[in-house]
Amino acid sequence: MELAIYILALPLLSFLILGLVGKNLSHKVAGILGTLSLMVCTVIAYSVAVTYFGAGRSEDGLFPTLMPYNYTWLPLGGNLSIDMGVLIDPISVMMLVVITTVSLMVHIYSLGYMKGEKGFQRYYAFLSLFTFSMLGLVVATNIFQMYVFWELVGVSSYLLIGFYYTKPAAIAASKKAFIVTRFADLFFLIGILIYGYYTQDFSFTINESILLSASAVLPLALGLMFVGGAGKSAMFPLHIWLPDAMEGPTPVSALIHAATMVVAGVYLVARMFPLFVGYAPETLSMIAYVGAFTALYAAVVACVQTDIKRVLAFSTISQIAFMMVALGVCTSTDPHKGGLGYMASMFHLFTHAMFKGLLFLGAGAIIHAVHSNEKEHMGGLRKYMPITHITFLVACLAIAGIPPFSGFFSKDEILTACYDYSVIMGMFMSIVAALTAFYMFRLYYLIFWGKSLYEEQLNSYNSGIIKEKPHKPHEAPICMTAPLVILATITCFAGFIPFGEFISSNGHAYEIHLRTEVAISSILFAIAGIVIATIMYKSGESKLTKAINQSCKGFIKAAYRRFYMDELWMFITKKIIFNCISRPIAWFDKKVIDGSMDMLATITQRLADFVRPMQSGNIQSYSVWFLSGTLALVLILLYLM
Amino acid sequence: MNYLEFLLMRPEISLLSIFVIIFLFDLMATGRYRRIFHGIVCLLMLAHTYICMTGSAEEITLFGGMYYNNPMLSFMKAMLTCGSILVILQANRWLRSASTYYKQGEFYILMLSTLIGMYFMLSARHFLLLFIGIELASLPLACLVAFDKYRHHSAEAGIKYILSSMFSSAVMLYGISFLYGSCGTLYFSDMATILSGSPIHIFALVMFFAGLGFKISLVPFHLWTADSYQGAPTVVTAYLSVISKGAAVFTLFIVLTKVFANMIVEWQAIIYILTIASITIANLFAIKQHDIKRFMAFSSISQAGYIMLAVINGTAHGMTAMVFYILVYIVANLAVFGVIESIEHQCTDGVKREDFNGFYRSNPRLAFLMTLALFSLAGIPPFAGFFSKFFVFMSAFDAGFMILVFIALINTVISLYYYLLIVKAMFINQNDNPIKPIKCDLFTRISLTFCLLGIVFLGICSFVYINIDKLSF
Amino acid sequence: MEHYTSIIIFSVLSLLMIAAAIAAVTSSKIMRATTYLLFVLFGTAGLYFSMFYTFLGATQITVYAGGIVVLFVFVILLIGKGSIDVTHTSKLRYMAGVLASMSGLAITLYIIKTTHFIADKLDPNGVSMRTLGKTIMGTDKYNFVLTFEVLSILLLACMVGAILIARKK
Amino acid sequence: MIIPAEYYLVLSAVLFFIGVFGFFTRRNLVSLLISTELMLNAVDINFAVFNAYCYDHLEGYIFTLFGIGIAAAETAVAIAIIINVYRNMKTIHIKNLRELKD
Amino acid sequence: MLVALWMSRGIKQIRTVMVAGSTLLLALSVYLTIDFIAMRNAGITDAQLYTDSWSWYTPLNICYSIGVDGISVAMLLLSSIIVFTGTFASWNMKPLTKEYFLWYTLLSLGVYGFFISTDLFTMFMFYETALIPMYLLIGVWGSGRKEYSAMKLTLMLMGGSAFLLMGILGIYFGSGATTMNIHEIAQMANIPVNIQYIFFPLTFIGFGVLGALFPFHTWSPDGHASAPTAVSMLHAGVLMKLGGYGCFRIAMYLLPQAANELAWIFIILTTISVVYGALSAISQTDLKYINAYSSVSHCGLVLFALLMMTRTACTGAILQMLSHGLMTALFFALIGMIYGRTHTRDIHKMQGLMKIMPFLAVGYVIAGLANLGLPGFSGFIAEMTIFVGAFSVNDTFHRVVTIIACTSIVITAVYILRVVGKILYGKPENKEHLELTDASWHEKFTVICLIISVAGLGILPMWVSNLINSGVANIISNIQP
Repeated sequence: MELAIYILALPLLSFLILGLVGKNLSHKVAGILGTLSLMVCTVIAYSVAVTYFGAGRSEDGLFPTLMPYNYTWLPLGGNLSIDMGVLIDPISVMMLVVITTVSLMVHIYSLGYMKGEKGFQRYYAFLSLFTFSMLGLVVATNIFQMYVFWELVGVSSYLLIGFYYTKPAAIAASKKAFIVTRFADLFFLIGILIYGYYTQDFSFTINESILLSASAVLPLALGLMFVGGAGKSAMFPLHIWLPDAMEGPTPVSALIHAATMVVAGVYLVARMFPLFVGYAPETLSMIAYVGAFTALYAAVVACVQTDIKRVLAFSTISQIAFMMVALGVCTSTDPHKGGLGYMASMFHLFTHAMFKGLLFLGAGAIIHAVHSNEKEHMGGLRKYMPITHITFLVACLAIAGIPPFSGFFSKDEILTACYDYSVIMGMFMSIVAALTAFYMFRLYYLIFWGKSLYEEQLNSYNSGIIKEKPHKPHEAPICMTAPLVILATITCFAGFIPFGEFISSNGHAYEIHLRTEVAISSILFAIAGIVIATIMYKSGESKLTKAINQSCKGFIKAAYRRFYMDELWMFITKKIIFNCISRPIAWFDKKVIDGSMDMLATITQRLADFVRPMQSGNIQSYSVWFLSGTLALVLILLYLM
Repeated sequence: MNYLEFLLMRPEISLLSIFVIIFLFDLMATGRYRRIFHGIVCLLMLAHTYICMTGSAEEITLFGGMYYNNPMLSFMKAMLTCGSILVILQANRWLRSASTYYKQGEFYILMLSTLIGMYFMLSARHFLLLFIGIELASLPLACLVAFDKYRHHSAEAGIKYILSSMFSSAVMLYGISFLYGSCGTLYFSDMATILSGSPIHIFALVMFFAGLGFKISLVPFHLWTADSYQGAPTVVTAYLSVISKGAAVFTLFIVLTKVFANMIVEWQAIIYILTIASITIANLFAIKQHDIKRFMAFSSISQAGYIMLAVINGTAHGMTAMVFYILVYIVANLAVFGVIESIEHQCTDGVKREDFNGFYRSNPRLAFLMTLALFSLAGIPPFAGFFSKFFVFMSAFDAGFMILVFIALINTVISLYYYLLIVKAMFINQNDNPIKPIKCDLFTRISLTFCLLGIVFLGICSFVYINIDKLSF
Repeated sequence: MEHYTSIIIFSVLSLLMIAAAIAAVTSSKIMRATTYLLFVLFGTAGLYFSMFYTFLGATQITVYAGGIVVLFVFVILLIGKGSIDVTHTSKLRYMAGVLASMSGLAITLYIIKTTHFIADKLDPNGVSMRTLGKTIMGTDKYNFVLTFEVLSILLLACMVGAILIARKK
Repeated sequence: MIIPAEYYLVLSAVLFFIGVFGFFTRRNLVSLLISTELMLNAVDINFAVFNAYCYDHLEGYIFTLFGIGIAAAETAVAIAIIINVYRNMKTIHIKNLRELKD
Repeated sequence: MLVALWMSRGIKQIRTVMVAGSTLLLALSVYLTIDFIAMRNAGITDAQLYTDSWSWYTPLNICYSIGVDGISVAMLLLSSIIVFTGTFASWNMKPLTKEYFLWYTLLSLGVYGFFISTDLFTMFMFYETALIPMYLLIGVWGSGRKEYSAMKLTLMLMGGSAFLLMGILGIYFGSGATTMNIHEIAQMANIPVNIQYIFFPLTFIGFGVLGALFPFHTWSPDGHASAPTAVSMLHAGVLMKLGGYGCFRIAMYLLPQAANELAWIFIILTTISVVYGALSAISQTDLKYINAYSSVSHCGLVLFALLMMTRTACTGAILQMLSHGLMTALFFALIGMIYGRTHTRDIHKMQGLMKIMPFLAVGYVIAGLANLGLPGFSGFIAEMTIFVGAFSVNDTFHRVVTIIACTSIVITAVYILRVVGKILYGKPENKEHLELTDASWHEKFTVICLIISVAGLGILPMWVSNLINSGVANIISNIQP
């Protein structure tokens, strides 16, 4: 367990090295250094996982919660202090594994993807920084440490999104991402403050009596914390940053905006789960509703996007919403009595990380090949990129919830939990699941099937219509395809991991069993989605597609513009905050406050001009003043005193 | 009839002897000897200061209570003398110029006679002696103001000064006559018990105050100040603004506490009003001035207002603060005037603020000194002015005049503004045609060095203040 | 009758003085103004006489009438045509002057009225020269040798100064 | 009948303020000087009256005596300066004496 | 001491002397800090250490008394770091080099003196000593509307010190006029409450002007914008801290009852300055103005925290002083260096500096991140301590204002990122800018020193926090009823 600290230390070290002296290293050395350190990390993470779960449960049937390190970092007076440490328990170990795995894949992948990019070392430094902060976040021993790393994660995300700092869109996106999450973090912070004040502790394990005494404010505190989580996890309406964040390099999107950082919110809720269930069930339901709405919203929007990364981004939002819903629908800590969602959520987190990472990396490979994000430039790629094609298909099947891919199992558990909560919620989520299948396969077909742009261009080149010889799409190099294959393999088999053995809402082992009716219905829904997608997009855009497009043009347009959420936010920030608050304040400052200070000076000057005639140069008027002054003094003394 | 009592008035007698020596020297000396006249005067004055400072450690009351001297008064006299020496030192260049050379002796004589007048102002314990002292201190000064006979401004300043002075002394005399009428005596010690604050006393007090207020140049008795300061020869302006004013303040303090002790409420009210008026109005005027001497006139009026903050206290504490303030004021103001005097001959039509543009580039030392002096006047630490101002505020605050202190403090900001204007001119403003580098003569240099030392060390070395405090009564 | 002589003399004298004074400050010819001033000064001497201060009266006539007024005449003659005083210039300033001096007068009269002076000591014998001499030359209380000496310095200094200013090179 | 002291005082007050009035309104330096003489003269009367009517010692008397002397000295100096002004500016009118002003 | 050292030297040697002097001071204060901590650890619990007192103006009970506690040690350390780096930042100060450093040294002398004094008079004296050199430093060596700014700054600060002097006199006479020593006055605690009511606001506003309290902050943007680099650094970094320090040490410590009663007024004002400063910063286009308004916001937070009057919040306030001091100095140093190259501070006129001067740009990003409270930098720990401390005051009013103040961290992010995005990122468009060079060695040294300090404080806050805590506890115990 003591090794766990190295998981934190190594990425930090590699960040520092790469950040400080990276410039002097060659690209290769830097990349390998980063990858190697992460590889070691991954190994340690796995060994930690193995030893931890291998050590088995203690007498009370739980996996022990270990804290090999915990230091006071910053005392805050009274009992409060910010501690830094390492917390090992089932979910943190699970997260360690997920993060290191995906991160390692991304590191390896990036060796190929980012080859030759300017700032390669910087890229690896940031990746290491991100990994460090994310790991720090999951092993946090207390909510404040979590917040600390939460912020660091935000910053590294900011830096990575803005990696192409010469691209205006990237700059804007990074700024937006940071500010939106920061805005959410504000609520998180306030939640922490309330929590910390009433419990006099920031740790996750607080004894009952204190909690009871604070029970009045806990719903508020936890609700605020959820807002923070919602910001990171891109819940509606704070989701707006995530699609834009796709401006970053694609591996980064895979790592941060699909697999790891965005689930931080889910992790936060899971971390605070006992409190949520025990003291704030209403908040939990609210989470469920927000999650459900987000899931639907994102799924609908994903159906009409044309940028493949955008589609994936909305898909991510939708999937995370699934996890949130799963957590939200829990009504007790007992997995048998309404606490199933917790496990389901974690399970989905795990599987989703893998297949969504895979999807993004695959998308990256595609983009690498065609140098575009837009679907128009794709189509018919299956011939040129077989490995990518297969792995992408695996991932699509997984996300659509087709057995035996991992997505099926985890999603199935979520749906089960939803049905347990209420049938309406179950149905609702099933429909969203069907939509998921639809849009994923829409994407799939658009990319790999249909007419190949390259061939068209080649034809026109041959017939002399265009001068330039078109660029032929090619399969990615080995260091990019290898991670795809690895992840695809995991995706294929992860579903069979007895997840409930390790993680469940009350810590006791829980055996996953499929509920037949739910499983069947969900498969049917998924297949329906796939079939519709096949009909509509298999070979380019069919007539049906066009007809549908035609019939609900307005809706599609609205969905394409993400239901104008961005515009709304822009309106609020730009028009209201910037133009209506900040500008006037600046004006106020310049004119009124500054003006009033200047006014004092002006008044003084005016007064000076006013008294000036007194000094007329005429000795007689001087004497008049003299005598009048004297007389006035006499009168004042005689009558006013 | 004990005429030996004359001999006991040490400072006066010694000064008088110098007066006589100079008189005779002026009459007799010719050619070669005249050239060392200046040096001789300075040496004599130094010797006199020494005499003044030593040997009068005890209190003396002479001529049936008409004359009184004690160590504090001796100290004040010494202070005034030192100030005069500094002024005389600075006067060297001016006195050697062709238009003044032949009346050098008169300059010393007139100056010394005013100094004698001030001595008697301080030591007088009878209104007649006081009045004669005041007249002795102001009439020859009028001659000094008009000293540059062939300069229009000097003549105009002279006539303005003498007429205002006559007017004010008439008013003051009128007041004194009523004091006499209601008290039957003009001896301070006798009057103190009789004065009670009846209307006629108030009337007399105000009129008397107006007379001294004229010399201190408090608003609204100040209007002559700017014109006279501007027109008078710079040396004389320096003398007027520092020595004459200082003596008047001392006198005022003594009279108020010794004679009008029972009417403290009334005169505090007067000072209250006049202080506010002086500081504020003088500051307002000073902002707009371009002629430096005129500017210094208003600055000195506002400084007078600050001095009044110490006077209003009316105790030994206030006296210490006042004496210390004036001491610091003397060195700082004389430093400024020393600089003005040094550059004056380069400026046609008086020294303007604009003439200082780029002064630092051409004359760093003088500009530096000037800056320190202005900072000291503005009350910026670590220069002496800060300390003196602080003590003055403290003493007024001690007497319970918080609002007064507050107004005065706000005014320091305005005063800082106009002092900084000059600093700005020297350091910041560019000038294609700045004042050429100046080489001061030895005497001026000595004088300025002393001023500099005073500005820097008077505050930091507390023993000066402590010793003054020990002397205070 | 005796009673009334003094009061009549006083009233005549005072009316004369006031009239002369007013004339002195309003007459547009300075020479005339000086003459009126002379009348006032003589009148003052008369007042001193009526208080039995004969020496004082004599001094008044000698110094003032004999010294100062002569100086005035001298300077007026020296200046010649510049000696015309135009009384009315600025109305505003004129009114201010009138107002200030009238209110001053009013206040002074009020003060005089409210104050009760114990005025019963008038000594018809006046002051003997002996007493006067002792007073001026004595060193005790109520003696003024010191002021006398200081006054002499004053006069000396003023003389030096006046000569300095007035003389030509 | 002894004339009451107040009469003298009133007279001197009137003279004094006539002098003041003159000082305020005249336009010629010599006239101003004349006005000042009036004022000083009035003050002298005051001193003499107080001494004569109220008090034994000769303070007021001496004051008057010296006051006359001082007035003479003042006048001498003032006249010297006036002459100097005249010499410089060829006029002794107040209105021409306004080179020094704000 | 330093003044005397180099007054006599020639122009060429000035730099050497200056560097030597400031290094010496830095070494001294580091030594002081270490020694202080050692003494604390050894169990010495006196409120003040290294105390010494010389009677100065005996009749007025004025002594030159010095002493340090945790707070002043921390502030001294801060000052010497900034003076040290400021020396390097003004390496190429062109006209009148000697004079520049003379005033600069006088300024730092005032600052040091202020922090070590324990006597009202000396404190006030050093306070004013520190203010006036600003005028010349800005007026002569500044840029832009320097004369106006310098004048405005000086006059407003002097106006503040007029209030302050009133306060000091009130305290002195209110406590019976027997001593000027702060601790003795505090121990006597005999200032009548009605007098406290008058003089607390005066003193607080007096110091508040320097601490950029809301309606009195307008000197700060102009002043900073016009000042030369090192002066901005020293001014925003240290001088503005004098305000907070004074508020705490004098206004609150000596007038506790009034402080408790009237705190709400000032809490409202400071809350306004926190949010208001941040919001104003959003719409500025001049780099220095942005940072100046940011300083207003951050310094507002200092005062805000002090007024919460809990131990944690006050510790946070001192931490914030340190942190803001270092950060803002870093900022101004960088801005100065950028300005020195591009000759503009308008954010619309610069673009893509990251390509042209990577070192400075990276430094700027780091400074920005530190400024917006990134964990690992000092800003974070300070702000968190403040918020936790402020939140622990149990009533709605304090809660609400705390939450309002919290929003500033978001707004901060907005303006920082706006600037970073505008000037550093993107493609360089201005042709002239392409020629520009990156930082020279002394500039790099300055920036690195400051970054190390900022990060050091942010990563290892414990020792500073403990250092401060002892001092704060002592004062707080006097304030709390």
